[in-house]
Amino acid sequence: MSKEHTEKRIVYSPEGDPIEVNPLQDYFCEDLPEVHKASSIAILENFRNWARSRSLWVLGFGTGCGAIEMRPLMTPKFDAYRYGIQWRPTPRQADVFVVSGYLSVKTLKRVIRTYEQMQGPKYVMALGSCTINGGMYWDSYNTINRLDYYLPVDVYVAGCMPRPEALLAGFDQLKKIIREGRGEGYNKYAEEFAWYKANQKKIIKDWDMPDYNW
Amino acid sequence: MKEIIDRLQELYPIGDFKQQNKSLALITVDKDKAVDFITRLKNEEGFLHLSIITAVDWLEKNKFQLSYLINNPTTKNSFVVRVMIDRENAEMFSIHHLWEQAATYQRELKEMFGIDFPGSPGVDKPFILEGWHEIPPYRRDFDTKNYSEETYFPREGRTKNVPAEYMKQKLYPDE
Amino acid sequence: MGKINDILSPFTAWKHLVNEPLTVKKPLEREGADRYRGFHKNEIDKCIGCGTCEDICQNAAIDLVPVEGIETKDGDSGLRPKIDYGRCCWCALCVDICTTNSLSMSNEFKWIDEDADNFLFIPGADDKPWNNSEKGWKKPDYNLYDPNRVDMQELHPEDRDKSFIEIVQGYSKEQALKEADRCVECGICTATCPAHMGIPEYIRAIRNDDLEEGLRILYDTNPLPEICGRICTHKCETVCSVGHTGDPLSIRWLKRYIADQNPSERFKEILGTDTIEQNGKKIAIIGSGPSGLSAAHYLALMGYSCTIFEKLPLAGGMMRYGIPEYRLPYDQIDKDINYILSLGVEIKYNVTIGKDNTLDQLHKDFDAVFTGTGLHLGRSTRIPGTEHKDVHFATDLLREISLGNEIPVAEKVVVIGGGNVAMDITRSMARLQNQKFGKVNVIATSLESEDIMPADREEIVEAREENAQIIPGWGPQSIEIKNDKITGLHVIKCLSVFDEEGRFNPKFDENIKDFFEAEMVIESIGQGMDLSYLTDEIKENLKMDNRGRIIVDNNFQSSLEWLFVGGDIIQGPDVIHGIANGHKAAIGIDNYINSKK
Amino acid sequence: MSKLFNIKEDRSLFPEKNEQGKIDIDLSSHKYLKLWHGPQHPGITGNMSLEITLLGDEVMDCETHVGYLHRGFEKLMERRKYIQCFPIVCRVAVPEPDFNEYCFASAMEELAGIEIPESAKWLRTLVLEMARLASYLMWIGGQAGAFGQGIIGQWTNYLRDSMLDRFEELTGGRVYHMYIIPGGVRGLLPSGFKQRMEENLKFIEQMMKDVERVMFNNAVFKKRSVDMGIIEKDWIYKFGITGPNARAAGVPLDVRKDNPYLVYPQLDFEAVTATHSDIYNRADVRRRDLLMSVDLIRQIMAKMPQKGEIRAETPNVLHWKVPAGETYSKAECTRGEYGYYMVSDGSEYPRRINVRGPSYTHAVSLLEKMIINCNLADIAGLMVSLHTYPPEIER
Repeated sequence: MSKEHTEKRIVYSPEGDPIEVNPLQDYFCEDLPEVHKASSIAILENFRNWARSRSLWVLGFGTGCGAIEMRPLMTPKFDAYRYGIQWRPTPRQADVFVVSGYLSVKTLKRVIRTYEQMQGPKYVMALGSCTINGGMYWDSYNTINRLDYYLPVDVYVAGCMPRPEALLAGFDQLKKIIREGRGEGYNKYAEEFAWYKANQKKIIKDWDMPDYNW
Repeated sequence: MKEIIDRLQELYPIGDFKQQNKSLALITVDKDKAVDFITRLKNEEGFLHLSIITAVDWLEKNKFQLSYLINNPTTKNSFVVRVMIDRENAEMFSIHHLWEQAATYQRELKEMFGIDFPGSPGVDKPFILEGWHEIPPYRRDFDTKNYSEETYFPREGRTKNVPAEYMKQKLYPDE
Repeated sequence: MGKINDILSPFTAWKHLVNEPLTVKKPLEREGADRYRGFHKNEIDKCIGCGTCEDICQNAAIDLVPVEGIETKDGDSGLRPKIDYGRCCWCALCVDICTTNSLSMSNEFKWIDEDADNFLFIPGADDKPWNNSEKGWKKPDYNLYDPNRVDMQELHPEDRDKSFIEIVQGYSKEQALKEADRCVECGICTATCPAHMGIPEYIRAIRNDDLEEGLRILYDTNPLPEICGRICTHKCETVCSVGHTGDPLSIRWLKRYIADQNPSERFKEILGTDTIEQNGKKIAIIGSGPSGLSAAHYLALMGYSCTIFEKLPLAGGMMRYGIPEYRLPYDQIDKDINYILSLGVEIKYNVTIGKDNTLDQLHKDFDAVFTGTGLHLGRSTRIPGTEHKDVHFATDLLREISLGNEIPVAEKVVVIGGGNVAMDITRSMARLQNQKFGKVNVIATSLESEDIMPADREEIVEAREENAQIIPGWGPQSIEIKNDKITGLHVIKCLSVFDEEGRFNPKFDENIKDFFEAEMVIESIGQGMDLSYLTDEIKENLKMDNRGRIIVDNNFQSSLEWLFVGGDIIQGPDVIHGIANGHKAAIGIDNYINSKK
Repeated sequence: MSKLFNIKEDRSLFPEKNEQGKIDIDLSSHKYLKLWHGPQHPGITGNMSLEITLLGDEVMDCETHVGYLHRGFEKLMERRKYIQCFPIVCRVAVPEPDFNEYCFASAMEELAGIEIPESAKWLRTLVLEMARLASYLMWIGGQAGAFGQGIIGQWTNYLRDSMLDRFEELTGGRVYHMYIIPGGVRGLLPSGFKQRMEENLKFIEQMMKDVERVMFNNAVFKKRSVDMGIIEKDWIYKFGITGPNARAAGVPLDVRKDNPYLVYPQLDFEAVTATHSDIYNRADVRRRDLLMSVDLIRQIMAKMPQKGEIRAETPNVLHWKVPAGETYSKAECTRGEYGYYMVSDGSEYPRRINVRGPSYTHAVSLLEKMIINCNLADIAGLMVSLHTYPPEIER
């Protein structure tokens, strides 16, 4: 992708009429993310959290090697569906982003876009050494070292790569966090949006997308 | 394998023949004759299969070594055809007309080593990297660890102790 | 027909409808396999903090950190591995290469955390649920480095027991490279070596086949490499990390290899000591033993003009007059000494301070004085019969042998003592007996039982190979004398040598007795120092401890600031301490003279 | 009209191809639609993306974009000692790490002149075949899934997992085995392994009969795969196609037979081939290859020595200098010829290591050609049938 597609240009309708488009304005929402306040009614909030924790819809985006251990989870051996966990093909339907291992800069850009397209409340689960401190690619020029500088992470699972059982334990913990109302990653992202953006832009050199992909 | 080389020796300046193992031999050919030579191996000697094209950076000698690994599916033998080219303004003749996948290899070499292959389709398009502004990363003078540490925020909380130095500090600091 | 079949056959999948599901019922309780590479464990008391795990880790996941309750001491850096699970890839190479076999892995694999900073831990020290797990990856049945030492070529016992030819042949290049390859470069040895030699560095120089660099590293801290390469007590090898699960490196023979392979005539060129700027200051050194030579060497390098006063006709002190030639050939001593002399050091032979010259005079004539006069007096057991003329001190006999004088040799000899000197005289006696009588009958008996005998292990083994009898664990009672001739030594069983506080306090069982037949008894239970050259005036001002030892500071400066003391009379007794003392004293002297200006 | 896909409607409305065999696409004409397929896409095998230009639902032009999984292995290995490269090579290809380990180790052993012990050779062959079996089992689920048959994936992923359990027992790792260490292997068979393995194999064979009935004898699958995505025989060398993709076209390229390594000469097997390489035939070749792996594992287990040395004596790995030289070591992985080109300059660090993954050609130049005129709905099926695997392209 180049920067061109974000620049203002004139296109022609099938009838031949010129139309001026400004992609960043016309195609994307310009609003910045907002903090979603918890309801002041405790019982309602508890119910919401309980409901959220009971159905984790995971985005089917395997960003790194850890993705391979999601197939056993989707299939009969470990069958995560019985725990209310299922995989969705599109970010609009998903509320858990499992970052399965290392992220190259090129993927990180797509991950950020996808994450921003997900509906709140949304959670990030980071797998493996790579997302914590670079893992075995700690000295690579093309992979990030720590994910929490670019996206808010709710829970980490250690391992290289984590086994399906560890992933299930991770989901378990995530459920607990959500039930306790501590799954605030997406609000943190909204609050510290400028800091996250600055970090992201530091390593994504040719920034050719809107600041917030919603 | 030796007999092929002996046969072609008169036509092409072939150097450094080495039989690496039963089915693999290494040879060096001049840059100008290389494409000719590879074409001949492909068309007349049955070396139909191109396994890889890759490069080695000999920074000390200020040279790039290009290695073409070609294989004869009938005799099951392979040649590594090595071509030494200058490191400054590195350029090599393209062989995309011989094998379709060569263009991809050449595109990668252009991106990762900065070796140009004029005429190779799409050679200037980014292949793997995106928004890369440093020197090509596979060059030996690119320090990946440095780059990573400066760019990607390594996590704090790490300390370093060398046993011998630590023991000196603890047991005999004055000596 | 085929088409109908294609439509119907997929329906056969329905038969699985009645099958029992294969799903794991409780996935969170599922364990890893017996060999699973899960989270790390470390037996923290077994670990020595050598850092080999850190070296092999390609992810820089391991840091060595101090741990509370673990002390830094000889053979233990006091550091323990701390693992970053933001880096680890669970390859278990750290387990496979662990020199002490303390690191292992459990089969536990679940660690969930909300804070990424928590994934740092010290296995064994931090309380983790998997610390007691039995299963998991253990070091497999192979080695990533060779645990076995390259055998040293030695003369056969039959070839050596009649002569004083050097026994140990030295490593060939191939052998030295192979042995040097075993080093894991942890550097634990450096702290234990009294001279703190750069051991991993010179072993690396051998591996790189850069022996000139190796020699430079040796001379940084040790000016007597030929000698040390043969007779050093190699404390480094006792703490070598490779020795925990295999043979320690033969550091001593590797040092000798470097010194042997560099021709002596090129030493000055290699070491860059062709020209040394003189500073015009003069230092007197009493005694040409290791400490004196070492001090002279380093002082000479600093530009001092050094004069050594030696009582005996040749230089080397105990190295020449205390150690038999089969262990340390004289030409090798000369090689080291000649190099030091080539730096402009002067030796005055046959000069006894206190007789031919006095300490006061030296004080007047020189800017500073170093004395390293060593332990040359034999000590007696004082059991009945020791006043007999056929009872000798080992040091005296060894000195006489080295001087080329004939010494009395009897057909049956008993040596009292279990140290290296006792072994030296035992083995020398065995040779002399062989030369004279064609057979060996020498018994060495020590208080200490075999496992705590102070002599080097290989000395004991080699002595036995030469048909000497080593009978440890007996306390000498009396020497039986009949008709003015010695007939033997009465001994009783020694139960323990040291008491609970570690003090010398032997306990005996009087009921278990033995008798060793002998015509000659040699005492070798330690040596004493001869400080008669200290004048009364000096003695008055010199601070000494209650055991008569001179008190010195870190730089071996005594309470008289112009007088520096080192070597066996301060520390040891052994060569490497002497060398270290001499080196430090040289620095001390330099500081002292600079501060006087 | 394309020979590749049996599209039978009127083609007169479609644009003519130019001399390069491509269509001049004018995006502003509003006839075409540009679509990015991946990297975040459930139908894709790993992270890569296809920039597709569509006319209706037919692909007119395609460019593959890779690099989403680029970690710079070849650079990282240059600053690691040889032994330190051993744990990282397996990460190049997740479903079958062992081929990386083997190629790396054997290239290094060849340069260092090390002969590995006999039992290590058998164990290496065993894990390579187990990896092949596991990888095919995962692939077959993907192939069926791409054509809408979810059930096959449910079965075969369970079967693959049973193989991973055996891996875990033998090597200590579930996905990344790190077992084929330079010089040998890292462990003997645990007790009872053969019996448990045999149970797994029996179950796999039994289930594969069901897979055959449900997937291969399935009207829907046949309709969508027979005569679809044909690889012409003369493309094989032109594009550098290897493995099942080539064998399905009747060219018996199999490194196990061509340049036998390890103990393959002592095993009884034939390269599996078919007559013409369409999606169905390629799937069938892989299925038969899978069953052959089952047979090979049985042969290995029967013939292998019960005990013995597992690792040759090597220099201290902390400073292992490999003599200067260069070599290429290859093995037959599920996708074709997998190879490591290693250059040593005589130091403790490799000078250069280049990984040849078969997808390099299959997923870029070949896919770009084959996908033209493909129906949008068939893209996933076509990609899976080429067994493209992005991490080995960009490494």
